[in-house]
Amino acid sequence: MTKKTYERVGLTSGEYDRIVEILGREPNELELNLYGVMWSEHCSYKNSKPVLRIFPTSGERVLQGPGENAGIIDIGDGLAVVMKIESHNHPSAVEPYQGAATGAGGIIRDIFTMGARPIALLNSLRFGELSNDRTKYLFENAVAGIGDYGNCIGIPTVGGEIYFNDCYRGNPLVNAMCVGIIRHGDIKRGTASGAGNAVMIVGASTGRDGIGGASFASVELSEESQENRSAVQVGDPFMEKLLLEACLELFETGCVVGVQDLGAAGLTSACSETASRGSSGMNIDVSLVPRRETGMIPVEVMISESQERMLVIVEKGREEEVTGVFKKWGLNSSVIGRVTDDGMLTIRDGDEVVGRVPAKSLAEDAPVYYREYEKPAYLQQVGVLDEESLEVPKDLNGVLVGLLKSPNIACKEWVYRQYDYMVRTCTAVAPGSDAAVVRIRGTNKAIALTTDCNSRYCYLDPATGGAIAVAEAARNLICSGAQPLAVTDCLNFGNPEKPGVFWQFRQAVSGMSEACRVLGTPVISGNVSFYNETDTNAIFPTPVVGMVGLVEDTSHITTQGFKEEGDAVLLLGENTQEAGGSEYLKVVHGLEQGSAPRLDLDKEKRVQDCCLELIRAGVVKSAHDCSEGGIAVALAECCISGGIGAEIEFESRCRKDFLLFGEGQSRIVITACQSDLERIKDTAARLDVPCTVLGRVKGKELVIDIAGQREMEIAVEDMGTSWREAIGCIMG
Amino acid sequence: MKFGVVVFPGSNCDIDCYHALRDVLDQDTEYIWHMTKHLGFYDCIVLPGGFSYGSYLRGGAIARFSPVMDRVVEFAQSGKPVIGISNGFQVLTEAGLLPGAFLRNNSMKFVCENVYIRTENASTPFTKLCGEGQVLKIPIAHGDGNYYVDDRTLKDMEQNNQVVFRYCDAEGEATAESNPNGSLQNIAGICNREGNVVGMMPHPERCMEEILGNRDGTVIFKSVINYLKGGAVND
Amino acid sequence: MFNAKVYITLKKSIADPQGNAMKEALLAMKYDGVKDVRMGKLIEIKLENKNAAEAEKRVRDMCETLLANTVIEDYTYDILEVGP
Amino acid sequence: MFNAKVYITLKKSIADPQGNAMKEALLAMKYDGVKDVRMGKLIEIKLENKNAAEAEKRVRDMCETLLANTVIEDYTYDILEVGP
Ligand SMILES: Nc1ncnc2c1ncn2[C@@H]1O[C@H](COP(=O)(O)OP(=O)(O)O)[C@@H](O)[C@H]1O
Ligand SMILES: [Mg+2]
Repeated sequence: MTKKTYERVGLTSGEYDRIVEILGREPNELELNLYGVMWSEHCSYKNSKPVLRIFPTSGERVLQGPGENAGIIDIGDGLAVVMKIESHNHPSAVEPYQGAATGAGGIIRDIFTMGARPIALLNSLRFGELSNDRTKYLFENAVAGIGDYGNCIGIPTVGGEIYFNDCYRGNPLVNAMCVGIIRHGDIKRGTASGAGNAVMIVGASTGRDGIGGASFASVELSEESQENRSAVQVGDPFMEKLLLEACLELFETGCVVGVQDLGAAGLTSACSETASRGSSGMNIDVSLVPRRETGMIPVEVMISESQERMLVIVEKGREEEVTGVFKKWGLNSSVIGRVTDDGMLTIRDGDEVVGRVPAKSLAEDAPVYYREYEKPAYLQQVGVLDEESLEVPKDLNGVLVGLLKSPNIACKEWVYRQYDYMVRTCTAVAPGSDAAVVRIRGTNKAIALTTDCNSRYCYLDPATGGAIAVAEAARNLICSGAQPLAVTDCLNFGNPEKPGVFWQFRQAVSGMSEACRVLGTPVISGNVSFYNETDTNAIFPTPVVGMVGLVEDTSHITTQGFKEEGDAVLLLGENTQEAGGSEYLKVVHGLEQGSAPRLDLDKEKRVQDCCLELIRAGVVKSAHDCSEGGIAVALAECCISGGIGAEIEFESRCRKDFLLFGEGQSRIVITACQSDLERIKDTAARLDVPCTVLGRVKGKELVIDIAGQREMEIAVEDMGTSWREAIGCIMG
Repeated sequence: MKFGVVVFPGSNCDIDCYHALRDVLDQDTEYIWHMTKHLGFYDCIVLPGGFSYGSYLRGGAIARFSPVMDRVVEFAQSGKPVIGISNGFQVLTEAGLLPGAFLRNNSMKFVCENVYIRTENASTPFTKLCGEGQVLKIPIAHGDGNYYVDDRTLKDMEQNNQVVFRYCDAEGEATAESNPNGSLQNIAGICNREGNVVGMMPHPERCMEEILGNRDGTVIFKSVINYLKGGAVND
Repeated sequence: MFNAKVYITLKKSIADPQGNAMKEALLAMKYDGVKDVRMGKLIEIKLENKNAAEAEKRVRDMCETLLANTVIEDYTYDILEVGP
Repeated sequence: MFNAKVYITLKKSIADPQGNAMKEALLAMKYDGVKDVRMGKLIEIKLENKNAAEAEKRVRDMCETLLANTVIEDYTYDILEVGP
């Protein structure tokens, strides 16, 4: 075998030698391709595995941690929530509409593969600055792709986040998250066991589309991948809707031993992973796989990434039950092989054996790399911020409006009105507050959902930035009245073979892990996306956190908008004067510099506990955390959402601009009836949480005094218009 | 009294309509599978929203050839109440039970939001409890909701009082700004000549409970329940 | 075997939001000679039929019943024989 | 003045969900000779250009930049001169 051959499938000579050792012979062309896709970073996590072990993954409520198609967390009453997030960055960079759509499609399959009914979608998006035409095109089409897929299949897209930064210009990020609900007893796993049981492929037929997709996700984007067209797939949400209903109906028959969706690396990964998990083997015949195109050779069938397909392992003798259910839904289902007990994945084309390798070796024996890491040099320069040289702006009203118009802070309604966030009639809090809240039918409970990550903090300090992503997600859930339960994460980074990138990766994971430990939210599923770079430019480290929380009683559901004239406005936590990494520095001073905001996790935990206790006690009328844009923007958002003004007074002697727009952590703005003030202060004191009355809800303007001086005075309606229309104006 | 909610492949508001009728309004309700060739006994049939057949080709174009649709047509022709919501409305126009057709929203984008609609005809089975001119706040969620009909038919429809709802602002004015999709004359809902078949783009089943923040949709279904209770006038 | 190409266009009297949007986009891209854009559908159908007349009848039927909505759309088609 | 008809089709290797659904629908409606259905777009453009060569270049440019998504679609066009 020539050197070129293994390089063509993305393997190194070391990896090739290892394969020869495993097989005791040279692999044939088909076998080599199987290793190529399965040992790619995307499928094998060969570069990230040792680092991911740092994450806390267990907890009382964890029913399924990482390692399956999705994680599962108990919410009581015999019910559980299934969750997972996944990246579709590279396909979306090439074809944003279909890339994003199939991203949504893929993550939905991961959820119903577990036996769960998908009930909500979220997403996390990153693009370059909107001044660029290509960026507008990517943004517009990725949003439409995500929206159309979810809308058509009838799963509400209830939340997400979007940031714009030049570092994403050539390599946008499209991460999709899905959440499902399941009874404990109904959980399915991706396991093939019981020699003689049938291996069936169900759903769409197989074509050449997406061939090489898995390895596609594991290489840097080059001019060439613009040409790499067959790697783009077209989503078919209608087919997936049928597949979803058919699978859930099928699971009720009890004939299913195991099930796995066909995602990256298609049949190869589904067969080897299920067999490997079940410590068994599998004997399949590719000629039995229904095809959409003619002339496909076995290797193409094995690695095709055609969408909307599933592999189902069925009890021997009950194959017809499967066929019956799928027929009812107008779908294909075919027996393509049998489970064996020899541990081998044997691939036949009719009678001829065309490949035979140990199933485990594909799924689990990819080499693990302990990459070199080194603190990157750029941190030296960006870490310092000469605050003295920055002038305090005269027109603070103008600064606030400028921030409200910044696409990173502006209202995302332009996006989410393209998403059907109401279908299933369970969305109690729609997009636009800190977290979405979805009620659980048949109970008094609800779950709160969010995705978060400020990647600028991660760029300045990946450990702190990673921790803040977790803390902010939890804070958003708390503000909605939920107890944070668990995390699914999507780690978007550059090329891990670069020591600087790998350092960022390790730091971010360790920061996230510490925050997860302190806040009691184990990581139960996730995804790693490396090689997010173009030419020489890597993206900011972007470890996106998806989090789910439990609202014990729907009466606890809380939103960010101010509610009633006369209510007291309070701050849990303390104002600081940290300007580093803020949107203010970027928008007004053109700087992405300084230290990321400090995060004291114990204090964060106390603030969150305090807020939730007060919400559960029924004394909190609105709650909103301070994030991008600082306390001024947080107050403005409370005013806009509530359609009512406020009079605020700060005592602080901090620098005015840093006080108003700095992004110090662990702060939540709440409102309450004046008569509940004492009770709130007592609770805060008992929990050792700073609590100050900032003012009261009043009138049609947001008025802010600092140390007795009137500093800001601005009509809620004007702020609302600037904030609401900013993105629409840019998009035209 | 029994309601039937038709399930086409790709329907996705079927469960919402079912829930609204059975759980919120406590009505006997059943799903009707699209392959059904013999309809059981129903008093009212609901064609739900969603994306029957993916809304591929055109919304409702393929669904209208489902076997169940022959039965729905007979049911409608017998004078019993039928309502099509969103994609269900599209199915009704494709099937010829209601006039007109749908174009892409003039914004070219799918739109999901609360809108206001004004009741223009309060005498259909589904609007009997609305006052004439009553303004309801009801969400829409569609990409092809831009209603079109030719001039002659429109005149006819207006003469027969077949426009049931128009998009309007909170005060009830049918302005251009309050039209979310470019529909002709702000039309949001219509009925057939006889008034027993109603189609509407907004989703009343999405706003029938306090926890969803709005209960304006209730009046649509309460109307038909009331109508059916009030003695089988048309039977 | 026949290859049919069915062309479906919005009736002339009906405003075409998609075509308009495309026209605006083209003008914004400085294709200034563009006077009008109309958006339609092209449906390609492979069908097995004994003879051309039968194939044509089939295609016309398909257009009338399913492919076009004659309230808003017109259709035309080309049919090509492509071997047995 | 020129009338251009642009035909946009999905590349052969790419799955066509819409075409598939239509094929199934036609078969269910007993159009049993139907072997394959593919869904594409027809874009009609009126444009003012000095000469045919220039018009053609324009149309090709439009296809490449806006009308077709060349990652997944192919295009062809016909151009007809229709008077001054
Ligand atoms: N891509 C998106 N999809 C759906 N909703 C979004 C998206 N981006 C933002 N939103 C919604 O807009 C609101 C504000 O988002 P964001 O500013 O990120 O909130 P926070 O700072 O509290 O995390 C949230 O309700 C969020 O779910
Ligand atoms: Mg927040």
